[in-house]
Amino acid sequence: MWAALRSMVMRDLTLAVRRVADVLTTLFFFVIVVSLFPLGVGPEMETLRVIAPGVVWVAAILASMLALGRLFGNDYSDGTLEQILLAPQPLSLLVAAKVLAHWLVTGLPLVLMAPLLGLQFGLEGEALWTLWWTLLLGTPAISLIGAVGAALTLGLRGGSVLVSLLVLPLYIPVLIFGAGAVEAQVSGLGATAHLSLLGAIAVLALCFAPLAAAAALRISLD
Amino acid sequence: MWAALRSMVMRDLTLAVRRVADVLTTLFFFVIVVSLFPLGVGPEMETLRVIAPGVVWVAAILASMLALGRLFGNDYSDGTLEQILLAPQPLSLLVAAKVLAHWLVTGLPLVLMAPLLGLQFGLEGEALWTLWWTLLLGTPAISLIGAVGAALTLGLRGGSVLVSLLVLPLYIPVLIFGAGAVEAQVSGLGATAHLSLLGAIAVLALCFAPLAAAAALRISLD
Amino acid sequence: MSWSEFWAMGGYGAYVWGSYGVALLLMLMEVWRVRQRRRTILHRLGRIQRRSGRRVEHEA
Amino acid sequence: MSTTGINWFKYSSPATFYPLAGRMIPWFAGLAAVATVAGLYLGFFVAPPDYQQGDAYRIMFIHVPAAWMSMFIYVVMAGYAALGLIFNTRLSAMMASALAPTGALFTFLALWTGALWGKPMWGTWWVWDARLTSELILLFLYIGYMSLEAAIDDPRRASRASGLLAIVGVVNVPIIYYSVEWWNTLHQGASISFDKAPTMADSMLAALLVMTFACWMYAIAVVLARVRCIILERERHSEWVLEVLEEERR
Amino acid sequence: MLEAVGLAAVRGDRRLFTGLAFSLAAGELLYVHGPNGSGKTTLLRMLCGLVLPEAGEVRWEGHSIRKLGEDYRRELLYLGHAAALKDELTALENLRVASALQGRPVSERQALEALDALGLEDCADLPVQVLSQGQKRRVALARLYLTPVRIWILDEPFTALDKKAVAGLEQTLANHLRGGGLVVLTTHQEVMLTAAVAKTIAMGSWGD
Amino acid sequence: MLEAVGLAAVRGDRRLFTGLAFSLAAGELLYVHGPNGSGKTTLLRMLCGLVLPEAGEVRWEGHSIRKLGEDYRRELLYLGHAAALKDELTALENLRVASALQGRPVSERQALEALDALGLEDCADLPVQVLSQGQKRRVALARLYLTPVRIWILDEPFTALDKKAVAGLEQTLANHLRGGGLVVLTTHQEVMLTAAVAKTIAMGSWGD
Ligand code: HEM
Ligand SMILES: Nc1ncnc2c1ncn2[C@@H]1O[C@H](COP(=O)(O)OP(=O)(O)OP(=O)(O)O)[C@@H](O)[C@H]1O
Ligand SMILES: Nc1ncnc2c1ncn2[C@@H]1O[C@H](COP(=O)(O)OP(=O)(O)OP(=O)(O)O)[C@@H](O)[C@H]1O
Ligand SMILES: [Mg+2]
Ligand SMILES: [Mg+2]
Repeated sequence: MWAALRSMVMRDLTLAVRRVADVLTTLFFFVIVVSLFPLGVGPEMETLRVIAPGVVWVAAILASMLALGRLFGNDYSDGTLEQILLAPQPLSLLVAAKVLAHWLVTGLPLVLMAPLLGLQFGLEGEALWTLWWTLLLGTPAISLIGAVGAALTLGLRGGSVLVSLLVLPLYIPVLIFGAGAVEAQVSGLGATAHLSLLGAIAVLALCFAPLAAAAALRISLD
Repeated sequence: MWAALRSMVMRDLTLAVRRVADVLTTLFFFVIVVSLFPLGVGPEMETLRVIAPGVVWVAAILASMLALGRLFGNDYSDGTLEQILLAPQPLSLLVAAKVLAHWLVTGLPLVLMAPLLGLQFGLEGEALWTLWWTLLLGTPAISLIGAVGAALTLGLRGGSVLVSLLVLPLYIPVLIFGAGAVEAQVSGLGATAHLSLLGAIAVLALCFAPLAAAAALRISLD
Repeated sequence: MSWSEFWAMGGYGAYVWGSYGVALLLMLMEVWRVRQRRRTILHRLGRIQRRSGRRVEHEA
Repeated sequence: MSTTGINWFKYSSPATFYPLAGRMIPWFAGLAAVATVAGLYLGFFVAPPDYQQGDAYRIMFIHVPAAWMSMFIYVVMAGYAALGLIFNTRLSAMMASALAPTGALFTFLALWTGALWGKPMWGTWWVWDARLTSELILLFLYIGYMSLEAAIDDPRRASRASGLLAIVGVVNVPIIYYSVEWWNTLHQGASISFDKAPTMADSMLAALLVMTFACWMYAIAVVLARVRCIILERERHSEWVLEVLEEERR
Repeated sequence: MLEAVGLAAVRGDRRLFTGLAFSLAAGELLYVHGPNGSGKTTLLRMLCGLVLPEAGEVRWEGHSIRKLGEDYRRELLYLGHAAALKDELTALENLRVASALQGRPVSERQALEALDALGLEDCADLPVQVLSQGQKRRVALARLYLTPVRIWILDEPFTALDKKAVAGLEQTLANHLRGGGLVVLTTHQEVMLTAAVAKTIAMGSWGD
Repeated sequence: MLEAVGLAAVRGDRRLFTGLAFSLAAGELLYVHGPNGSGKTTLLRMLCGLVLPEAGEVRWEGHSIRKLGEDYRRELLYLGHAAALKDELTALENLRVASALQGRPVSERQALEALDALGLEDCADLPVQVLSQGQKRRVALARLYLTPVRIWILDEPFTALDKKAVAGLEQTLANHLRGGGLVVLTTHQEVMLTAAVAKTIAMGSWGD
């Protein structure tokens, strides 16, 4: 069984390396959205510093949401997904493996890139560090929750817009605690409460999202 | 010729009515993205009022960008686009007709919805009115410019992410003048300069984007 | 209390009647939509019935 | 043998429910009408003006029922969806999809009337308060549910997919509610809070309860009517539909 | 007269054909055949002006079709692999929109007649989505009965059609040819028409 | 023994079949045929457990496949319309990933042997993208040589194959049957195998 899971993850990573443009586009989307804000809001550092965590988080959510289409989409259209459903392993574990690979390819680069963008918005020291931690805890939750939406909208007309409609409301707690943590840190309250809530959400998502996504896949392929 | 153009617009509008879910999803995406910001940034009305124009504009750009996939995508995959290229009318006019229909279906609802969202961010009176005008002038420009990107990325893998990379840089002037107008109005400078620049961009886009998009379509279908 | 006073709602008329008016309007619209839906489906069913009736005749 | 038994069960339960619902609708609709008239009478003519809010508080008689309905309906909808998914019963899935538009309607009404109430009371149409925010998110959840269902052509698959979404959503509702409350109260004193009418007169309470009852009756009537449409749409190929129609025509 | 002069096509790595030439006068049919992937569709789309030739050119009445532009397209009807129908529109609506695009709007009655001619009278008001593959194909073919253009370029028009419909289409093609039309056709199916009248091009033999 | 009991399928508006039943013992082949859109693919996917029957159930060795779950899937190999290959991976990589997913990882040598058996020795290290349609099909079929499972469910396995490959595949199927395997097969092509051994189901006659 582990062999199957490992080969699943390795396959998706290999594919990502072969299609490196896909990976880069997510990252650039993130960077561009974040960079649009100073243009839209104006250059005052004070305002920018206040909105920085919110902006980075919203951009991260939008970027990973756009990448969701590729989580199951390619496998669906070339028939591999049918084979995955027919594999003699628990589907939810296979889904978890796929989500892991997806996060390594789309979520992790955002996490690594975020401090740089935070600097541009005048965040520093502790705040930056907190932002980094929230993203590290939050983006896996986002990928996991997103997997459910992606599985539900597989093969539908206008799926990419629909998926955002479905998952954005579910992302809200992650967003609130993620962005809130930085503010709490800045205002001196400390971010531990927020971070542990984020961690709890991530663990919950890890337990239930693969199950829900597996059920959704079975429905979508019916 | 007018008959062909009119029937093009009418056809696209009829299709939009039949697939009303598609239309609504763009609108709700816009609403949701805008609503995410207070959740990320925090509920203080002061901050929110300052960032409101930027947020609304960035959300409008993201929403219409996501809808771009449908501008030519469906016609491409079912072969209708070939027939459009073979029609004995100037392709750029047909493209303009398609963009008009697309704007009526995806841009106009955003324009109509924006004042409501502005209210949620504490904008009022003049500022709201200016925001409305900038969107009315700016969204057609966005649809027109987006058409070029959509035509170029037709049928490519990961097209939806690629298209954002192509068109976002082109959207930046629209964004700057659009969001800037509201701030200028609020700060008492008056928004006429910004609005006329926006208008100029829209007119320029109207003149050249259909030509460029037509050329791009010929290339994509080769 | 006069009617004009009643409609004014102590200066809050627009808010109060705006609420109830929209509520009533939307509910009526919902009822109307459901009726419409029923009419459409009955219409379609009528067609199906006629067609299947025809088929039965044909076979007989 | 056993398979035919299951078949019979699956096909007949909408078949028996359809005429039953048809007979119940007039009663609920009538009750709704009567209760609305009574509630509005109580609310506008019997209940005294509020000493603080004047007459503006009368929005309460529609706002509070709408807000309550919006939440109840979502839970009921998710319950039906779960039943439909677990036991594969057609009728529950149909009930779930019949409930969604009405739930969305009440959610919208709660937002709309709340905004209209907020302007005179708080001086603003909207604040990013916990309760308001989570009501807004509830509207998004309803819309997502309906969009997903509309996007899938095959009705059976559509109801299974949207049912799963409803369940995932209902798990999230409390999470959203508490996170929003936390978010809102953690780092700032509530700048504006709900002023509950300090002493609610009996007549106000009566009006509120009667209006709530009216909303319930209205919702049940509309949902039953809609579920009848859905039954006809999904079962139009089965024999009993044609028979029932023959009968109704007579 | 439709002429091809020294046409060459390169797709990706592959050289599909070079130096392909033919001329087709009024009343003639050109039958293009060859194995999968040999470049038939590419050739047909090149004749329409959708694909730019690597070398050579296509001429209509002696002028390059790139120069003629709209004037050439007005004479042309192309039916490709894809049926070019909108799933959400009814058969009737699809047909009328396609004709209007072609610059020759038709009345509802005319469109209905064309659908009738293909045995689609019952399906005229159904969205194309629910039609069967063969019925979809027929809706696309109904355009042949509506637009009086001279050049028909048909990419596998017989697929998914039943015997009767194949015969009917062959009849239609023959009539068109008798009326001085030109037809370029590809098909994997053996039909009578291709056996009898045809000028043929065997693809897969023009490459290098 | 694979059994179907009173299967019914409804897709959208259409009732594709009802009351479909058969049983297939070790060493038997079931040949499913019928016109396009008659529900062959739907039936095959139902036998795999991918499509939920509207009524009835599929049984393996007397137990419902929904109950068996992974135990049934371990015995099963399904090749559908789509080749289930990743364009960006090489033939070899594709084959090894597919086997690992099936729960039976194979060594590089084994995978190469299977590719050899299908005449793909030159293509093993090419990305599948550049292979021809028929070669792609063969890569997918190579799984038949690797995973020793009992039930093969093959949806039009002969498409895009040349004469020699068709004969080879028929041989493989015959060997599998002789070894006590079960095969469910659909194809539009007339092949010798289907003429001789087969139990058949004609689709399009089970509906109402
Ligand atoms: C857009 C704005 C508003 C929204 C979305 C909203 C939403 C809600 C919701 C969801 C409830 C039910 C809560 C529960 O039962 O726990 C509720 C109840 C209520 N709302 Fe609003 N509300 C809004 C504005 C207002 C305003 C402006 C007032 C008064 C000044 C108000 C007064 C009340 C009262 C008195 C209740 C009943 C409280 C209770 O039963 O505990 N609301 N509202
Ligand atoms: N972008 C590309 N890169 C590489 N090869 C390509 C590209 N586009 C097309 N080809 C190849 O060019 C050929 C085009 O074939 P074409 O579609 O014209 O074939 P055909 O004769 O119509 O085949 P069929 O009978 O299957 O319709 C194919 O072999 C295809 O693999
Ligand atoms: N969502 C749907 N709504 C309506 N009809 C559907 C839907 N899904 C499938 N169908 C119909 O059900 C049938 C399924 O056909 P299936 O794919 O099983 O056919 P097949 O016998 O395999 O055909 P082929 O020979 O073309 O492979 C088709 O007629 C299709 O039109
Ligand atoms: Mg071809
Ligand atoms: Mg099939």
